[in-house]
Amino acid sequence: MKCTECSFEAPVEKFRYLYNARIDASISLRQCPQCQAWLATDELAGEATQKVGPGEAPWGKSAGIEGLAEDAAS
Amino acid sequence: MGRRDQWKQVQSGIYDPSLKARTVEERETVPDIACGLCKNFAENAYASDGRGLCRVLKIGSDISASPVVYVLEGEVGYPAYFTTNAASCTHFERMDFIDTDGSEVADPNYRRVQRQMENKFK
Amino acid sequence: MAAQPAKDTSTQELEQKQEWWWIAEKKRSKRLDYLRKAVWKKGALGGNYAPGIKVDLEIPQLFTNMWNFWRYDPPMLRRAKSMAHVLENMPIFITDHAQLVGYMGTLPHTLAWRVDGATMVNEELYNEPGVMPEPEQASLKRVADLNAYWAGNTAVDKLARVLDPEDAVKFLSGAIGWGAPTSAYGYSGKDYEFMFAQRHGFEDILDLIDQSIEKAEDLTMGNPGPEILPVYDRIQNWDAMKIMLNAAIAYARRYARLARILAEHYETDPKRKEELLRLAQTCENVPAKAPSTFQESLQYDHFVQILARLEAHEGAWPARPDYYHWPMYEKDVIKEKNITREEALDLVGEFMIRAYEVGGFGPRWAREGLQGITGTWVWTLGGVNKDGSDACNDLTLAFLQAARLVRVANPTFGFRWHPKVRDEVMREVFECIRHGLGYPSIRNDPLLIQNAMHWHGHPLEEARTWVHQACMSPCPTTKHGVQPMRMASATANCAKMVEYALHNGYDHVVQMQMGPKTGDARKFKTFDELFAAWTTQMKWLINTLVRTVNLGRYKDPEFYGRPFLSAISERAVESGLDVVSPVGDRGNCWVTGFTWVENADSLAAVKKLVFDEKRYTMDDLLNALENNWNGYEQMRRDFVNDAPKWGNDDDFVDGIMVRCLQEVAKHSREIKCPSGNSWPLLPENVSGNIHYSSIVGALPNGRRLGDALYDGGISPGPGLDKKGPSAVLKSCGKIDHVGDGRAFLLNQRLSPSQLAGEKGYQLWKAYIRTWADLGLDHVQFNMVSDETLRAAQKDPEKYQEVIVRVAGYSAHFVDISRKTQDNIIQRTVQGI
Amino acid sequence: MKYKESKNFFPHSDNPQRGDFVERVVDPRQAYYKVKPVNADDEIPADAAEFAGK
Repeated sequence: MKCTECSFEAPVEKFRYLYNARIDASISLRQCPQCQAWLATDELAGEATQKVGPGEAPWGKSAGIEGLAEDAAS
Repeated sequence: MGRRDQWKQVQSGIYDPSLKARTVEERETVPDIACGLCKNFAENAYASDGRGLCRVLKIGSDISASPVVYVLEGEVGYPAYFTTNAASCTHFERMDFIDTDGSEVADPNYRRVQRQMENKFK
Repeated sequence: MAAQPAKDTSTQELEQKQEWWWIAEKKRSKRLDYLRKAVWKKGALGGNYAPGIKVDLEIPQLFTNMWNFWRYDPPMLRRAKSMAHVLENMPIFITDHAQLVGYMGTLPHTLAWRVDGATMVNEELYNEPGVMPEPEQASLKRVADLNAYWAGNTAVDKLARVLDPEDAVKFLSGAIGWGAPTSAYGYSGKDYEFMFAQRHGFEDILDLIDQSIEKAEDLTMGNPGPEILPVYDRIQNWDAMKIMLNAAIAYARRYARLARILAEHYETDPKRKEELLRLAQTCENVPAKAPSTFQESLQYDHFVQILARLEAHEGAWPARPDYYHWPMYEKDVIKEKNITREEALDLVGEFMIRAYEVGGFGPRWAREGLQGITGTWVWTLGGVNKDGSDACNDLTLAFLQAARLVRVANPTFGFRWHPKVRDEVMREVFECIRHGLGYPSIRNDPLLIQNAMHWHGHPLEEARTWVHQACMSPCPTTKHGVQPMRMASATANCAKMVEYALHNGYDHVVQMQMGPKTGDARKFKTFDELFAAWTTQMKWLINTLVRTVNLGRYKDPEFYGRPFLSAISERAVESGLDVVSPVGDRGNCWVTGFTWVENADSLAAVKKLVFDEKRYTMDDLLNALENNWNGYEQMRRDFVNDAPKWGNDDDFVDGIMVRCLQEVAKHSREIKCPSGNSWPLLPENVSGNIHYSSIVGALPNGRRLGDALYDGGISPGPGLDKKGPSAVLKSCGKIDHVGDGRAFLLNQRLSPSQLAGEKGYQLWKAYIRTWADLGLDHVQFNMVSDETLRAAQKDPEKYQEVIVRVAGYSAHFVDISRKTQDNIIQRTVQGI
Repeated sequence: MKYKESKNFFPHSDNPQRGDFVERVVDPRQAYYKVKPVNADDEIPADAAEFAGK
């Protein structure tokens, strides 16, 4: 896997595993041991897809039915 | 040795408050090759005073002895502190990245949040 | 400085944007606004204390000096004399505009340090970044000297020496439980019936003690015999209680003197002068005498809480303020009209603020498990009177209204719902939830009273006095029902049960053989073999914690002891025993079950995919788990998505959940507390699910080492409850909330836009009706949108005041770690 | 300067050799009055806040 920020390359498990985005999705957060950026990682493909900053949710809405709840209110 | 005696030995290795005699200077010193800088050190998440267990060496080891005693089989890890001098330990492996950010939570593998560790990386 | 609302933004606009914190600022009095902003926040930000927060070294020094001086005294007397010295000599302060006083440190920004609790905590404090008062070098030297004095002599050190060494090592591994088995760090119930209902001021209690001593002396000065021998110790204990009560009266009068000096020599504003003189009078009267005004009632209560926290690091705040302060509120506000309702609201708001500012230095595990707060101050509102009639009153409403004005994250409220609660009260409860406070939690009063009688034999009238002992567990406030020492150390990291069942009792994270060797799981041929291993690990884990706690309780009068708490507890005042002695305690214990639901989801996944459908073998599973699912992503997804998950009204997994709970409940009746009562399970998490995230290994529910565990109690896994709120309630309704455990925490997220307006209230009310009909005992709500939470992550300065319900407590969103924040955002927002 | 010589010192009526020393403190969040019990004849430490009141 290659860090999208500093291009550090190593097997995926060398990137510090932080936590999942959602347990039922294959996106997780890992940390680059070289530049320490938090990376959204596709665990199925073993690829870093992007750096993740505060407030960013590369996996979308939390649980999938927030939209439904909003509809109900409108 | 009976069960109780075996565990007593473990207990005295891990939890004996042998910190009594330490001076401020001793407390502040993190050796350049210290257990806290090693990949194989797992920090205790209950007593975050910097104690932990080695993931390679087992109880009965002694890295301060001369010659060093290595025990690699056993049911409990070798107790160490983040400030334990590991200069003589052949199993020392320096970590690529040490997390000193105490605003996140326990991570025995990566995190070292003691003030002395923060200072070491300043 | 935090961002300010645009001056011209109308309340209506702010309501639409759900920026309730700005509305609170607009609506509250100038006094409340000042006092709320004056608070130095003592809760940790994630695991770190906020900048500017310092440890108080004066009190530990004063205490240690005297503790050393009185070294030949028995424990209770020695502690009382040392504490009296602290109370006489510690600096005290009065904040501008304050009408209530008392803090457990010497300055507003200081954390109290319980120096005689545990060497490991003292050592942690020495190593802690940022908390040493300036000049740092001098403080480090002082702490090193204090630590050297206490090393090996603290309450935990003393207990560690008598515990079985195997239990001690495993308990202190950090893997299976937390807390400290000593009243130095306990949750202490208060005998409110004795102090408030029976109206005993400290001078009244001193009279009672003198009478008891007189009676005891009839024995010690009479015919010799074995029966009089224990009485000598009791007289010493009574002496200790008297020292504490007198010191407490003198401590309060130090505030009275300061207030009077300020009024007479410094204050120029006549209105403030009057307030200071009233404050002086208040502190003259209480706690010496029973309160005679509403202000005195609150001040008496606050003094009791502070004094108890100067004596021990108390991790909880059991209280029922609308019930015990109602007589004085009714007198002053309603009958005699001595103060207006607005003035009373100011006092109530300040009463909450005074609790919010309280903070002591806690070890890192406690900070991480209770992120953003310093303890679980869950105050109980509502409920019934001893005769079963509705106990809600105008003060209940005042507390709910004041909470929306001061918006503190701690204390929070637990509301005892019952069918007779008036609509007017329910609307106020809902308004707090709608304003995003995350509290009150809703508790099913009739069911919990029944539960208290079932598990611990509390008589009906006693059970009806219950308050939240910590986040969740009901405990009475009576002579025999009150619990002086509930130790958090019977808090089980339950996910380890299934982890150990799969790894033959070995813990790969802490590198130790922890549980019994229940066999190589690779060789298990049936689900029942796995379940039997799980049951053995479950019993081992609970037994290890409970043995430790039981011994801690039994030895506490010797190893720590509570002279002040004894002095305000009827049974200790009567018996002369330290109140932490189990004698006279009915026994109201529970095992807090952290990370519980992972067991049901993991066992169900193995049953379905390995034993029933045979899609994977146990070898496959163990290989994947040992590799933390690395390289097994597709298989991991199958274990998440193709196995049924708790909270979807699916009998396959719900049946396993109930079976697990019933196994624990059976064991709960086999193990006993020092009073001979049972130890039921109470699943809930606080933020222990985050603390343990890198300590619990990979599990068959699809989590990896590092992932947050589920948010707790019987709450479904975040995002895994896909069938809507009714299915969640139906799953939970399959549990017998009386016989299967002590209480069951349920987190739910609701949509603030859906629940706007009258329609929103009616929807919520109907939901609560269903919840009650299904026989659930607890539910609490987060009603803050993803949008706001994500915005708060991006721009924390602007969203300093956003509050969320974590689990069993609320916290400011900006004070919890990123992992915790994301875990809350992951939770399903239910449309109801 | 000794405590007893300060206008911020208030002796106890029963023991004039002991008393309270009142300080006004303004920290970044709040203003408050602090009091500490002291011996009348002890020296006021250099870091004691000077009272800025009337």
